[in-house]
Amino acid sequence: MSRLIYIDNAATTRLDPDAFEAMKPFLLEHYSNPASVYSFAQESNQAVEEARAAIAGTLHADPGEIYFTAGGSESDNWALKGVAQLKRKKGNHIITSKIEHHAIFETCHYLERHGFEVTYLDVDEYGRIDPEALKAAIRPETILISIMFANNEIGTIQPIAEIGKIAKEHQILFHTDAVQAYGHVPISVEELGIDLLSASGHKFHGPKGVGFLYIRKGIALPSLIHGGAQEHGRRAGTLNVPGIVGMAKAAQIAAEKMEERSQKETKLRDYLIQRIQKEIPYAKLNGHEKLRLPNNVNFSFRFIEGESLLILLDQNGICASSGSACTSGSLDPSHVLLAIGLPHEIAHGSLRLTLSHENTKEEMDFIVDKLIKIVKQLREMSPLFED
Amino acid sequence: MSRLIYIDNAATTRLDPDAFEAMKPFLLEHYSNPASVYSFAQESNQAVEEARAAIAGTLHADPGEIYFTAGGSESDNWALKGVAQLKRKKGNHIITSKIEHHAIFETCHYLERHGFEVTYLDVDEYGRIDPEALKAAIRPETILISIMFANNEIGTIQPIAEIGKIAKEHQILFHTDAVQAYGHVPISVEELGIDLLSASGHKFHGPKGVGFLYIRKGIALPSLIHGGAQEHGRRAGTLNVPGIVGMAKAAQIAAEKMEERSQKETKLRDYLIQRIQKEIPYAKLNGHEKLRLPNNVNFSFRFIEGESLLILLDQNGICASSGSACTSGSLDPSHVLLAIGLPHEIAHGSLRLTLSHENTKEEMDFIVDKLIKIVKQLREMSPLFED
Amino acid sequence: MKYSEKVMDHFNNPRNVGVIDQPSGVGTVGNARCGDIMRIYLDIDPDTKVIRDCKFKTFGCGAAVATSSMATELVKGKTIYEALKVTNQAVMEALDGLPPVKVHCSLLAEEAIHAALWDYAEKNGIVIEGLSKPKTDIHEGEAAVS
Amino acid sequence: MKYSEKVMDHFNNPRNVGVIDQPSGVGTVGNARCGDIMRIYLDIDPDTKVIRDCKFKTFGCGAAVATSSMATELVKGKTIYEALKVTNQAVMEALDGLPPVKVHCSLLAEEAIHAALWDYAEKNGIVIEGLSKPKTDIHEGEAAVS
Ligand SMILES: Cc1ncc(COP(=O)(O)O)c(C=O)c1O
Ligand SMILES: Cc1ncc(COP(=O)(O)O)c(C=O)c1O
Ligand code: FES
Ligand code: FES
Repeated sequence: MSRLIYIDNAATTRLDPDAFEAMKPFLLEHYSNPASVYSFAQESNQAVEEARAAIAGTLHADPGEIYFTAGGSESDNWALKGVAQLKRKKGNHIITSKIEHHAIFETCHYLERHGFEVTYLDVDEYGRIDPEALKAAIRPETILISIMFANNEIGTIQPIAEIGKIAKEHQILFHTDAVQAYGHVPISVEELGIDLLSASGHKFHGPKGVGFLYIRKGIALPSLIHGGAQEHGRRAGTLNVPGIVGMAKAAQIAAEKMEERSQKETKLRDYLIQRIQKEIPYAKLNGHEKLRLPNNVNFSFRFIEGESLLILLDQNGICASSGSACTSGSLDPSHVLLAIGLPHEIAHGSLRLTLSHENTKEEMDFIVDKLIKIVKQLREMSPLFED
Repeated sequence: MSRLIYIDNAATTRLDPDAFEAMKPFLLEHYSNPASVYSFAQESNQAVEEARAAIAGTLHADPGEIYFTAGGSESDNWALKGVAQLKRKKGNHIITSKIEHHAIFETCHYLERHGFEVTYLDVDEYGRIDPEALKAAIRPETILISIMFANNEIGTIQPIAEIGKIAKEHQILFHTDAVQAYGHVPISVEELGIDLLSASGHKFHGPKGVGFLYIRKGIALPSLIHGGAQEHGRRAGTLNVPGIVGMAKAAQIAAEKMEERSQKETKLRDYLIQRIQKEIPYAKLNGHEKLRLPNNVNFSFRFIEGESLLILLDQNGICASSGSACTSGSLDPSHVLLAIGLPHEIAHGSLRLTLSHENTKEEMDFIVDKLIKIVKQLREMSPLFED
Repeated sequence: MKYSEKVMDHFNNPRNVGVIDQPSGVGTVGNARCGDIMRIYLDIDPDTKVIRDCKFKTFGCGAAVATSSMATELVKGKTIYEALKVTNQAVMEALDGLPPVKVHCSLLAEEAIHAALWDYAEKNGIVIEGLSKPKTDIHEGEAAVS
Repeated sequence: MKYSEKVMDHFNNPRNVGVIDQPSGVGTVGNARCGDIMRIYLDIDPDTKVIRDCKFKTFGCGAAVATSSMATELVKGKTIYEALKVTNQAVMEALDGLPPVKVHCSLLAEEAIHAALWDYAEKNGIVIEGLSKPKTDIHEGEAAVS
């Protein structure tokens, strides 16, 4: 196979070449610890603060509200465990959804083992939570609502503004895991009433191993990683200057080009969806037709199983996935697809194709052509398919 | 000022150009998420596993015992909080020293606020703990001994083998913060009886924002960062492939060149120490003459204050520090210097010069020549100095 | 998923995919852990008890497809008594091994053959020594084969 | 530490470093928070009460040195009554500001001048309106000047 089609941008993205260029001087020349006092450190210190300001700008936040972390998982853990500790006296109840990423899920399970109660809100067939159900779930001891901005498997975008409003009315903190949304759809923490927001560099063409947590001013979130006085004493550890600079560059580019990229991706996305729906029988689109990330396509093909599908796509040079990359070792069907009501064996035959602005229409055609053949081939082998 | 002399390698080090070259393909081409199933991901997956094996090799450990983190602070937090949680049923007592890095200190304080008791062992005038005192501090409910391998301010190396032996005899887990030692002095976790060991890439010419925790096989350390199934389900988060690869490359180079570098640094170090001792009055070497890191020089100059000293050195192009970089915002004198018995105002006038193999004898001479003048100038301004 | 070359060969070119009309025995088993399903058809010589033909259909992962393919290859030409000794271990060995999380998939093939043999025995009122009524669902504990 | 250019200028070229022999007043204050120490010498015209000369010695950070230097410049030529109005705020403003963690350093200068004035007043048995006995140690709370 000679050509490679990368269509798994929800797993990770290609580092923007400009972001790489921005990082390079901080990998090579300006290597000082930004916390040092000498003038040689001012270059890196200033770069970090400019990065903070740039990211804050994309969210309509203050630079002092952006805290750098090692990625989305750390941000999610910090937000949840931090609020749990901060508000323990007020209550021990957290509300989240049934389709969160494992970084939220597992953290909730951890908190459950430590005396907290968690309500996992149901979602509808498109993967949206019901704001009325959220209201109904609120108790006097509810301290946090954590609902992801957009889902990593099916791309569904939640009614964030409504959730923010409900949270505010009830004076409950609102965290959103925006790892898949940040850099892809416009987000204003102010307008949406978001108190805490997680993001991860490598999901928007920044580098891996760096992310951030937005923490609204006035929330005295305790540390997850204790130690040195970095990040106003809230997140210890020598700052990953190149990573931070690269992430900020990617964030700026993503903000500038958001409309252009999103239009292009939406067009390709809808083309891909339409061709699959028209040309492959028993193919079900998962997620919402409109309220979905511009780059997300997710289908279930009845009678066939995901892994076999992926291997055959791979053999045709197509990099795709069935669920989230970080659980690919697991045999369990996606909790997201089960939550939107798919039966077990249908959830098993799902395919996630996540675009970037670098994909082309020609690639979409190649993918669909191959897909038609592969699905047919696997169905012929399937004991469930009696055509 | 035209020349720059970087002599603050305990704060951070220059990325090894070969480590950068090793990282580059994983920043640019092999950008896939190593957890993905397609063959495109095998390159990055394999690189991560080779990195793990390389690092394990340098410690005489198994690859399965190396867990990648975002740096020394995370590793320290994970080790301490993890053991605390794991062994809570057995006991609630932790033994550490008075000269640990803040990543250990603050984590201990956190644990103290959550029902744990911590004994902070005294150190002698050279900064060494007394193994007899360690034995005496052990209680039935002691679950962890955490003693740093080498100190970040004064470079003193602890009697690690003895500590390991005591820990083993009492069946207590032994963690060592080896952030300053790893890559600089030989470490065999087997021979030294180390159960957990923290290291940070940027302290041995690897990249910032990546580190590791060695966890001896059989220790079911609970996660600090929950989420995806990465790192055997113990540390969630998309792997920082370029960072891991760069760190492993730097670790390999550091291991190969350890003797050569260490000899060179020791020679420069001793030359620097001798010239300062001979040519600057009222200068006291902090730490042990022999049992110190090959790259560490730490002096207290009576009657003068550290920050002024650093600013003047900086104006001469010399990048040095008075304590650890991550607390440089703080006004408190170093807890390490106080712990080795320095009075407050002497602790205040301390200077840490930490070498790398890239420094030269000529630079040492330049530093001493400037230092003589600067110390004299500041003493003339000092109300404490009546010559 | 890192599969051996043999596995990938059998996955890409599965042997004996299909259906046998009027089979001597059919067995279908499912894996409760992953939800995958395998069906095996046997054509058995009534006199010699030799498996003359064997076909399969599988809804499952790469390992499931490859083990189905290999298992059918291994039992073809064997007597039903010999076929009984084709364990999942034997199938895995013939495939140069499977990743640890995929060991349970090979049990599916073993069980499907047993189920087809059981079906044959029942239909013909005979007893095959050593063959017990197969389960239709394989549970995780049983997959703990090293 | 990011200091303004003015601060760096006064740090690099501190004005009035030194000692006055037989001074009219001397004041030494220490900062309990950081352990730094400042001493100010005044030479006061006994008739006009004008500060004819002023010198300092400081064991302290860059900000301490710069504020000492600036404070001596500001009081020189002023009467002791005017000098009393040279607050740490005035010194900071004259230096184009200080980083937040360094505000307390400027208090050291204010206090040292007050201490020297108090010494002068005591020696000469006079009372300077508005001047209270200075502390020899400045504590953190008192540095909470914005
Ligand atoms: C001894 C010691 N432990 C831990 C750390 C923390 O490492 P990092 O800043 O890479 O998280 C450092 C360095 O800052 C250190 O010197
Ligand atoms: C929605 C969501 N949250 C959190 C994460 C975790 O991010 P990271 O792997 O960068 O830690 C991911 C991606 O893996 C994600 O898609
Ligand atoms: S995962 Fe179900 S058969 Fe392999
Ligand atoms: S820190 Fe002590 S006077 Fe500035």
